[in-house]
Amino acid sequence: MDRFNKVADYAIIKPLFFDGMTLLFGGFGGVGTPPTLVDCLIESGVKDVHLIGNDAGFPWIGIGKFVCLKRAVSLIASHIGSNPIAGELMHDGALKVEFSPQGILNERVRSGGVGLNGFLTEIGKGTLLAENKPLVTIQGKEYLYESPLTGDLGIVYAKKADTFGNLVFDKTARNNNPLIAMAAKTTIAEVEEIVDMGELDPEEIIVPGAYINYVVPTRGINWKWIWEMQGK
Amino acid sequence: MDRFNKVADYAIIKPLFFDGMTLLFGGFGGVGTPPTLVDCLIESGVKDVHLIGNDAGFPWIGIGKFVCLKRAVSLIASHIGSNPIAGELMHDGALKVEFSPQGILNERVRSGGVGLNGFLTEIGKGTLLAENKPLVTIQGKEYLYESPLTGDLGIVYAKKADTFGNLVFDKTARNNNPLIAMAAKTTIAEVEEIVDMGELDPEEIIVPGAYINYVVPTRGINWKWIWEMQGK
Amino acid sequence: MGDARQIIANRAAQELETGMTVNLGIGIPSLIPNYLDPSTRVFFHSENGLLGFGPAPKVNPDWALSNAAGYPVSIVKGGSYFDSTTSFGMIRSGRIDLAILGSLQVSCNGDLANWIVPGKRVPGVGGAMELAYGAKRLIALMQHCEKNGQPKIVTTSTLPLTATRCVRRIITEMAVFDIDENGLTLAELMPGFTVADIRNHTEADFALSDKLNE
Amino acid sequence: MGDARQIIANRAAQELETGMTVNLGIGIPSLIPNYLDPSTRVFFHSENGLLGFGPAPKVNPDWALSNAAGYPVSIVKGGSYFDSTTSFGMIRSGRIDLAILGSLQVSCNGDLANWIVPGKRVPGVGGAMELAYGAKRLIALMQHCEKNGQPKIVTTSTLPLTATRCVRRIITEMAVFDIDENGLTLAELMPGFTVADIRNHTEADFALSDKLNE
Repeated sequence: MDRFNKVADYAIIKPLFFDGMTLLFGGFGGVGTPPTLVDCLIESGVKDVHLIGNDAGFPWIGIGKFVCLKRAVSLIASHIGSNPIAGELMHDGALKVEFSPQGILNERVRSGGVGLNGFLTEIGKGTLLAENKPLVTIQGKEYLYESPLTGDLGIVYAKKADTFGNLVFDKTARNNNPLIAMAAKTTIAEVEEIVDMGELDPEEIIVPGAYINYVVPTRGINWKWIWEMQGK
Repeated sequence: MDRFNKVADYAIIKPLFFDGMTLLFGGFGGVGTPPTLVDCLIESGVKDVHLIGNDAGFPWIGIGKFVCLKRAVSLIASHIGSNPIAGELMHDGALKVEFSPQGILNERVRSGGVGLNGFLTEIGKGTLLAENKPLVTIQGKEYLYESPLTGDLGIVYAKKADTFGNLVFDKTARNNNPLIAMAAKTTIAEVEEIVDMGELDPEEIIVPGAYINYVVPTRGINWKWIWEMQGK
Repeated sequence: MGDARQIIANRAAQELETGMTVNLGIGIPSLIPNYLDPSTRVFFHSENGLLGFGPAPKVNPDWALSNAAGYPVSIVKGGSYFDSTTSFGMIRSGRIDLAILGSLQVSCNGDLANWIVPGKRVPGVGGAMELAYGAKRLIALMQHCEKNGQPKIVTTSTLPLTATRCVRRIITEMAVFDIDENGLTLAELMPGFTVADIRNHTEADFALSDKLNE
Repeated sequence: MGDARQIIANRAAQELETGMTVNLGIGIPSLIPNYLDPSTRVFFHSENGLLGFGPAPKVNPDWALSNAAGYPVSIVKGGSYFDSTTSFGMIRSGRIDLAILGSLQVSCNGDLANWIVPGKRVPGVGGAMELAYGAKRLIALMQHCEKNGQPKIVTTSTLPLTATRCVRRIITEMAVFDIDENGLTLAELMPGFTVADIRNHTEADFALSDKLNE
């Protein structure tokens, strides 16, 4: 593989999806979840997928489309309220959901991505979410231990990439994408625009290309606001 | 104080320095250490200062100028090799130096800055730097616990700020400044240029103004490369 | 009932002061900007990575510019975009001056329950635990009682907690309460209600502010 | 002595392959770019927050564009600036393909000592521990012996360690060694040296590569 030209087509990236993999996905309520890569995940036919991401998207947007197909076996997320089907699957036992406070979840992904081994926090102490979490006492005070998260494959969305995989984001579509981009063994970035090396301002690059393995052009966002879908 | 106009002069910020304070300073080998704020620290006459930063600068650049005055009682840093006087003070017992691996030190500052309670790592295990550090066992594996760092005052250098304190940096003068900016109770940014709110691209802002309390204009960098000073 | 929500939001809008960095939760808190005095200039924070958002654009909302509830917004001058860890770093480290969250129950010591009703829908906790832990000041908004009349200001919460001892003020359509280390104090009556009304609809004991009489 | 350093740097330059992300330590490793084949295109990483640096500008060096050793550099096309946590995240998480560090001692199991000589100057550890821990491949460069003739490739290091079991290759002016779970193997002789020379100047036991004879 040419490390200075990571641009790939969907035929190249399809074999990266596999049964039983742990998939990290970027996005917040579907905003910033790479739509074409989710379609590719769906078309790949893989099953028993372990998902890690902020939320379950909407049934028609983001990772939600995949969750609804019942091919994910687990999800670590901060909420699933925007995808009622995810809630049904959870109640039926078809989808194992682990809730993590939103910022803590992001830090867990970051901890894995930057090669650390988890962290201590008081967030969640004395709540349901503290169950099964190790308590660590430092100087007489108890903290929850939060474990790092990593995965086999990471999929992120960015506005622009150069061929090395340097990424620039788009407003609130940035959200957790820079963290997800660091945490997987292999990371694919779906982008609106691909430019040559040297065409991005080195100051504006948010994710250095060293973290990115493949860059694919988006086939389009096709965004639907929630009020456009209600009653459908 | 006007939270939308944090621009201050040196008369306003001088009372923020006090004897015995813990001072976090940005910069890497002096690059990105705010020169005018260091002068201000020196002029303030404060003593018994606890310093936290990447290194001890050079004797004529960065925090080095202050260290040489023997008014710092301790320093947490990753190395002091560029400032021989710091080494002498350490050997004489006049300056207590705690070494932390460079990336771990940055993460400790970040941990304090983002309101977490430290983290676990394998870096440094089995070395001198592991002495006195708590060991935490998670799933049968031992890790070093690294504590968060915070301070009374943080001083950072940036290329541009708007009046809200949003910061944009300059090439490798960015280094640890974005982390130092988050970790102190009060943070002062020394900048080359101050602009109105709305004049920075919201995508290029590295440190949001919510972390910054005061913005002061620099009186100039007056940089000296090491080869310009050798033999002086 | 819709009216009660508007009354609460209107009263809560008075809590905002110029210069503050403010996070508004979903539900009743999201109505607050409609009642904000135009002379009060605050920066609204959104968990997804935006400080300084403004009203939704009238036409052509941008899918890549939305708040944490997924609704389109704009960005004000001086606003910034950042990733989720910076966003929550701001929350946990006390850079949010004021968080106003919707609530299911608040207990007299300030324990907040607002994320789960066991056996019913479990949408997940989102960012509520961190806001409750890290915001400099936390205000809980809720209707004073359940639809069946059951009080929501309680001695001990019957619901799983979001965070302990975090709420400093409660605003309902009937009253405003303050909470400190001494417990619950009735601070204000909303128009049309008496202290006796509040006693009848509040499970927890409370003291009376100096300004109020039985 | 200067010559030995250049010989080591020249040999080490052959370890770089097009496409690699490479971190070079201070001392001998910093000489490597002088010997790099122009057809070998790598991205150099600098701890202070720069991926993709190039040679120093011939005139007017920029104080705000330097490498981790404090010397001026340039940035290549595709290079990026970032903060120190991103820089070390890249190191710890294995995104640096190759780190080449100067060394004081290496033991036969790959333990590295390169940061402190007790009783002498203690400059501090800098980023060496993380590079030793996180780089995909770590090569140690050093002159084969101390000035007093004492071997630096040892059975057990007599100096405080930087990291354990991290060095995969050692390059000196006399030889190249590889280290794996079976221990030390002499892989190459540098021009002018025999296996017997190496035995005489190496404290640790070592095996011989298939390509070499006693």
